[in-house]
Amino acid sequence: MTIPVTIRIQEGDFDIAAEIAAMTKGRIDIGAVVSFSGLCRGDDSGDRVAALTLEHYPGMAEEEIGRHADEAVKRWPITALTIIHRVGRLVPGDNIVLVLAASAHRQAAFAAAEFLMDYLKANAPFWKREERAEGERWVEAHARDDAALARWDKS
Amino acid sequence: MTIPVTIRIQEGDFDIAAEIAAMTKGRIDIGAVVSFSGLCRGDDSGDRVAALTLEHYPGMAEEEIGRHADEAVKRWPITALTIIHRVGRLVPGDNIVLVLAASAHRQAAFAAAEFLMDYLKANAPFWKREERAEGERWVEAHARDDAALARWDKS
Amino acid sequence: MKVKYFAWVRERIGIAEETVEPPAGVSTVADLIGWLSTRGEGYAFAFEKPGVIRAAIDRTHVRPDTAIAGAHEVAFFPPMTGG
Amino acid sequence: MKVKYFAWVRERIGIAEETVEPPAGVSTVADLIGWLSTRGEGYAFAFEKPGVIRAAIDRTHVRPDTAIAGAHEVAFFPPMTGG
Repeated sequence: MTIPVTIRIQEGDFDIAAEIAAMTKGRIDIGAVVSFSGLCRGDDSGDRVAALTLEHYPGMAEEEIGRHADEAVKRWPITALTIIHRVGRLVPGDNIVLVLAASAHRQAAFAAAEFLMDYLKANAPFWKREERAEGERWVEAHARDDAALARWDKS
Repeated sequence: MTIPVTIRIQEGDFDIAAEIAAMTKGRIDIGAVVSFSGLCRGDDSGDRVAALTLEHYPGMAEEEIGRHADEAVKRWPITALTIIHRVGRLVPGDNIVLVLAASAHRQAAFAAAEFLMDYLKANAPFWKREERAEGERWVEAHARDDAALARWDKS
Repeated sequence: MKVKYFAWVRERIGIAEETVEPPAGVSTVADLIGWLSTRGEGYAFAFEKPGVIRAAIDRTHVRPDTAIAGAHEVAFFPPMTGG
Repeated sequence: MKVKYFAWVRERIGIAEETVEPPAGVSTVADLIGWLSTRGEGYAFAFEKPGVIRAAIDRTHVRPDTAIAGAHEVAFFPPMTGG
């Protein structure tokens, strides 16, 4: 059976309930759905963020996410995956990213969702620019995100 | 700050989007929401399950979940938790359980949600009875669920 | 003290709860299981494998060697299968 | 070959993409960064710390020593901050 994988990069918001419903509708083999939603925070590093603008590499972003979704499907007994990443200008409280992983059992769903988020944080071609009171700046990558992704390397 | 913790045991269904919205509304300190939803499967062990009836220990179930929610809040920098467990008769495809964990960062939200699910599976006072073609039976506990919970023991 | 039964323990015994007055000498959870087992066929069936039975005193999980002195509510049930 | 720039690499250079014909001898990603750096102030600024720059050839992440022969699209960008 082909595992349904949905990948979208979009400016508009997403509806988690609708995405979960689309993923599970008519299926009785799904026992666990893990959803991760990442939101724009307003209080990073103690000082207010007014907005975030997300830029991506069109084409590569979809392909790279697709390769990692395939990798997740190979590693864990996943029955469906959905990955949605927003781009454009977002304000605190807005959704940024959604990862849904479905499986018969919880461990596979948790592992796949966490793997995909670690990948999206460290290696997917997206860049964030913050607007703060003192001006705009590109968000710097965190070494901790590289370390989180490295956990999944096959030895 | 007191961390908002919502615990409900109910016969009716839950609405994941409404629960996430209730948890994140008006807040700009939440960067990550992990949701786990457990669904009633129809194909366990290769043979059809027609329905599942969930019994619980009223009073103890709420208190025990509350103690574990407090433990999660102590262990990880969680900003909000919601735990909803359904009881009564459910059919394949129905929601059984929802755990939502919110935090500034993803690792805490993933860890708390996984800890709470491992706890609910192995130690919360709920019991499942399955209806199959050949009759009804109480679901047996899995040693793997005890092992999953034991991972979180403090050494 | 009040005793509650859940899932197949309840089904085998045939009642969900009752009030009992165990005799002197019944001092631990394991003692209480042993004494309840003598109260009839359903009880004997429910507690035929005492090692499988889980217990709670006043809504907190306890082990078989826990003392029952002062307990208001003791519950017996099979291993849990929630989530 | 087509070259694309993203985030602050794009801002410093001032354009999002262009078509270039690097001279013979420019054979790796690192060589291409070195050659591009000589094309103007914006380029020199964008590539001032070549170790920070990430690259992709035809939409796949590559390392500085990867050969560019046969590449249709080479992209340069800062470390990624998605998710």
